Amino acid sequence: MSLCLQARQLACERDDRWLFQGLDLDIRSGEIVRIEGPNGSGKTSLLKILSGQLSDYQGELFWNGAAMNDAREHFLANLLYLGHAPGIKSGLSPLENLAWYQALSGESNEESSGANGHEEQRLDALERVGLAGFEDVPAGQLSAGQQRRVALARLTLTPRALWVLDEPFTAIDRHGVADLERQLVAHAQSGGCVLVTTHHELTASPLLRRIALG
Amino acid sequence: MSLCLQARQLACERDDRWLFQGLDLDIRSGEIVRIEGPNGSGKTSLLKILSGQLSDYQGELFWNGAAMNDAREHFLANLLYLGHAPGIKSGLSPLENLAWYQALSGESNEESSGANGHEEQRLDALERVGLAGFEDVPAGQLSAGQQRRVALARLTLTPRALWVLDEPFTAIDRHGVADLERQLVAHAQSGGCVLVTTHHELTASPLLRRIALG
Amino acid sequence: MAFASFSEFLAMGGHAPYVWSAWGVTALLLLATVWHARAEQRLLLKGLKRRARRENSARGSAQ
Amino acid sequence: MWAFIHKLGSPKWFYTISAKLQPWFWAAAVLLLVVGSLWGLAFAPADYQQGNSFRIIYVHVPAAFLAQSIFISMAVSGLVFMVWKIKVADMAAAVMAPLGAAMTFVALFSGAVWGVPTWGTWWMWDARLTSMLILLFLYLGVIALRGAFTSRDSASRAASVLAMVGVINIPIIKYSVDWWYTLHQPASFTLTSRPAMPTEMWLPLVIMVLGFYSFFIALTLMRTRSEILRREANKRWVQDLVKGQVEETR
Amino acid sequence: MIAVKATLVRDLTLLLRRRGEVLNPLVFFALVITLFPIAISPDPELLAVIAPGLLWVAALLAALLSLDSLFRSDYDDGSLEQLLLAPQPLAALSLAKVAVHWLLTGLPLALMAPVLGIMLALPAGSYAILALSLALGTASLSLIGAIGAALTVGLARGGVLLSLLVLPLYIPVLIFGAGAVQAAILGDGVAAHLAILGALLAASLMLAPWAIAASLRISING
Amino acid sequence: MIAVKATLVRDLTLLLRRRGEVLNPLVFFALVITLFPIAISPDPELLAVIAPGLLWVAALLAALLSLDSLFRSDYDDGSLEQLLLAPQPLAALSLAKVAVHWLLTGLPLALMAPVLGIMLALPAGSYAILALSLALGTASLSLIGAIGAALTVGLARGGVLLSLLVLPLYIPVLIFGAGAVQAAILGDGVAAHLAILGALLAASLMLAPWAIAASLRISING
Ligand code: HEM
Ligand SMILES: Nc1ncnc2c1ncn2[C@@H]1O[C@H](COP(=O)(O)OP(=O)(O)OP(=O)(O)O)[C@@H](O)[C@H]1O
Ligand SMILES: Nc1ncnc2c1ncn2[C@@H]1O[C@H](COP(=O)(O)OP(=O)(O)OP(=O)(O)O)[C@@H](O)[C@H]1O
Ligand SMILES: [Mg+2]
Ligand SMILES: [Mg+2]
Repeated sequence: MSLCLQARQLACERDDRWLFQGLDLDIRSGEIVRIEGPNGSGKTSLLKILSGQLSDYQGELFWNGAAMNDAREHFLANLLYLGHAPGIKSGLSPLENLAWYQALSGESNEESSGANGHEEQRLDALERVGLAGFEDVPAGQLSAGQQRRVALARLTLTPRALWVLDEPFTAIDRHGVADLERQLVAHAQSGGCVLVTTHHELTASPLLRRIALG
Repeated sequence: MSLCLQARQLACERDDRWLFQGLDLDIRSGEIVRIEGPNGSGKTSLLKILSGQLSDYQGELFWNGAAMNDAREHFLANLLYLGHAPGIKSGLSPLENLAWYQALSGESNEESSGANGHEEQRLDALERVGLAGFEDVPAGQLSAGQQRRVALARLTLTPRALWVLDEPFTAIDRHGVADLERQLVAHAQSGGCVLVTTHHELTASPLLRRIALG
Repeated sequence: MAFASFSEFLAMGGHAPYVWSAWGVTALLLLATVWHARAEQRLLLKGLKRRARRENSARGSAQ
Repeated sequence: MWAFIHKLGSPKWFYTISAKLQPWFWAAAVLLLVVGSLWGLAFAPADYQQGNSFRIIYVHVPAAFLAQSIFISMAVSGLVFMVWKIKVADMAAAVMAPLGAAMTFVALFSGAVWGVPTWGTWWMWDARLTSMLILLFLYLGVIALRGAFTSRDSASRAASVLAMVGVINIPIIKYSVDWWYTLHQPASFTLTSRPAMPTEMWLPLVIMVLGFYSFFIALTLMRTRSEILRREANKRWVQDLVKGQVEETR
Repeated sequence: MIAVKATLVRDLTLLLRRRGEVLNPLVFFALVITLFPIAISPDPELLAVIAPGLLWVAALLAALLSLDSLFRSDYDDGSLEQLLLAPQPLAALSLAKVAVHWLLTGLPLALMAPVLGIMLALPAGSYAILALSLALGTASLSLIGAIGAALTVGLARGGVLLSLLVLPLYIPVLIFGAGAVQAAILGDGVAAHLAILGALLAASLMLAPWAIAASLRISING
Repeated sequence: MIAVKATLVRDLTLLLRRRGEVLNPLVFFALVITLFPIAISPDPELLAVIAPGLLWVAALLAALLSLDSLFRSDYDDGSLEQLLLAPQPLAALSLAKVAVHWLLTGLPLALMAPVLGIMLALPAGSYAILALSLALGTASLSLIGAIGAALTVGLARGGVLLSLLVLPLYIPVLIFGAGAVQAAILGDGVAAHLAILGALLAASLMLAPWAIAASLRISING
């Protein structure tokens, strides 16, 4: 399955200042696209526009060749977005947080041997991000990096083709960063695509493409 | 003036798990001390204990040889703490945010040619962190990195000897990181001391000392 | 004409405070909105013109 | 069809066309208001029951009508803005709100003043007064909500949603307040059970109502034009227009 | 459907985990009701006359105040962004959240009101109607109020602005709710009042979810 | 002293920047007052009897609700941490914040109350006492309420919990405030009531700042 997110003549104005203008983008399966630029150059704004959260822009968006407005449902069903805020409820445990995201992604229970299979998946996902032993601690009592790891666990939990990640390395330690990089490459190799902003230096990979803003 | 923050037999327990035990620390003028450790190893907890925000610990703290409880006032007058949250009001402009911090630090107006001199200082500080032109935009409309830069502007604005910085590089771009590192070294060289946690690799410096947790 | 004289008109048959305050507040508010709208327009145009003139002269000096 | 609607909604087009319309509405407003005021204040006969205090009707009723009409116009503009993304509609809605609130206040104030000679009290919880008061709160809500957002786009859309929700509620509120009033109160004084007015009293009222509406349209056109300039200050056509004016004055 | 159920379960868990907070609107209700005799007069005859109104106003305020937090914490921690990006209809998901709000606020308020009615010397025979009218009415209040909560979730001082937006819209519910109790006291038929409350609820059930969804999208945008 | 002044200026700027938000408590006050006749009865004779109590309760609620935001935004964005680490006495700094709160909430409420008194058919001759008692009383309310606000600032659903903590403490102020207005209506001497309100204010001015400072420290620690 080949996917393709396109933008044509994208422009965004904030407070009478053009963040970018006439931007053409093609993001396809098998790619890791990194948006680069100094602070305030409009990376977050671009990701929000591409993921359909910000409607205050000019230009057109296409998903698999169809205009975004018509294809929005299929697009959302393939999208995983992680923003600056981790989206983790501090009153719920990591396990409960993931359970909600799993249900939100609309997975039907039949797929994998009932609710139990789902619980297994969640435990696995938490273990993979190094949170074994913290499954039932309220997320508010986790450290900054651990909270972000709960959000990152969603990457392996719900299989989505298009990952849009805004500074996913924030607060993650050295090991975690290396793991995450490997995960991004593996995802692209298996036909997914990744759109990422970060101020971290990514290790070079033939799949990596850079787009500079600002 | 030589400063010295000491901890003796420091221990902190969270949810029946010892984050650290029997920790002895000596932090003196002219040093950059980096606390290292993976996510959840207790770096933030340690900084909060050392800066007097968390009282849930065992062991003793000394400031210039005196017990912390007796020396708290002098200690606070020399401390600049930047935590995970930037402490910037989104409804106020960067200039107004800094004005408040300046007054909070108790600078008297006489020192530098009246209120006007202060305004100059604030503008300079903002320019030094690359926010020239954004002085009057409500801080809520700045990008993630720009908001953190407003907080970092305090480093040059209010002269304090002891800097306690929790992940100061979060969301800062490459240039900004290099600038900030230079600033830390300069501060240590001029007799200040810096206590910092970060997952970024710091360029080696003879002033740098590492303390590993977890 | 419902009144014999001007002073009778002003007296409004004993209801002067009511009639004139109601009419007065209404007139005041209507006039105030007009005044505000005009001031707003004038201020805006002034700002825009100043900007245009500055840009003009900037371009002029650059050439 | 689409092209036409969008042309209609183009700020530039609106700016030019409204320049032509505006003087006519101002002229009509001034003419009608002056004639209506003179007629109503000086020439209409006094009421046989209320005497001259009845002359308050000539500001009270037009203001009350306008207050309700403006809210409906605001909601319709909001709908147009949300459905067709026509920005001019939102600008018009934004400038209408304060005028609507002012008119509601005028209706309330003139009614309250009128109440003293006729009812002997400034205020009573009559159905119409109550629903007018609630209308004032609805206006204040829309204005406050618009002012609370920092992003203009969000402010516009939030205000539109609230205006639409409010306009659905206005008939419900009116109906329930009416019902509540008849439930509670013996109808000691009502606004409606007055004998039919003679023509000499009625005609100036019509003139005043028309005058108020012309005023509303003229003012809305004028302030929408300002709003267009404010929001489109960076657009090519505005800068050209201003440059033209600057050169003219040289 | 799974997502809707999961959202229901999640919000219930979150609220029940802090059992104290579920009680808060109830305690607020009780406290406001105790303020009135103190401020007005402890005379039972006077209180009996004004009791239906006071009970309804106090319950309405309690429901209103608890609304502010309906979407706020989701907004703050980024879950709301994720809710919007879910491939499920946002209207259904927000309806689930509103349902939880009513279950943990409106329903307990309705059940508790008769007890406070006793304190205000509410005449006997109107207790069942009081509870029923509150149960029906607070459901509409939750739905309408959620629109306001969604509109103000991104704003710093949402709390009081929310009241300003929402209170005028609450008036019909208040009229028919308090009217039902008064009719019950006077021995008039209450069927008409309750029928209208039901109609208001049906109308809000149809329209409010869409308005809530639209408002949430706006708030995320700004 | 500079820091105290700067905190005053900063908070004033923040609030005045959003002029609409200063009006919010006033509008809330007016709205709640509108609810009562609708819920109870529009009969002016009945309203006149209960007006002093209703006005005082509504003003108290308006002041209470605006309290929630007193420290919250400072807490959320980390400014409160910085306030605590400042070398100035925290009590003085928090007193500055409370003063701003009263200036922009309590004082306008007191000035607006007479207008609403007219609407509730409050007997003539008590209007000045109504405004005065509210001005004195709301100052105490702001001070006492700030303690509650400081204690609950770290909690997610503080709003309702705050009411719970603070309302019982408000009762003495309410008794003497509403009592003063009723005494004025009955033609009794109001001096005693006002004197007690003044004494309550003096006591809260002495004690509250320390309690606020201590509460803030507790909130930051958790
Ligand atoms: C604060 C007090 C008052 C308010 C808010 C108020 C409000 C209104 C409103 C909203 C209308 C327009 C109704 C419609 O759209 O059909 C109206 C009409 C009218 N009012 Fe008032 N009113 C007040 C006091 C009074 C008083 C004291 C009188 C005189 C006794 C009065 C006499 C009238 C008359 C004669 C009409 C036109 C009749 C009609 O169109 O039905 N009003 N008022
Ligand atoms: N308020 C709290 N209550 C209970 N436990 C907590 C609390 N805050 C932190 N902890 C626990 O203390 C441990 C250390 O947290 P801390 O925030 O100090 O880590 P850290 O080293 O700063 O990690 P990171 O690199 O992710 O910022 C974590 O495992 C966390 O679960
Ligand atoms: N809600 C908003 N309203 C107005 N302007 C905004 C808003 N959000 C962002 N901006 C402006 O848009 C510009 C780009 O912001 P954005 O968050 O996209 O930057 P970024 O590239 O993600 O920066 P960073 O590396 O710091 O995260 C900033 O200069 C900011 O001032
Ligand atoms: Mg960003
Ligand atoms: Mg940390």
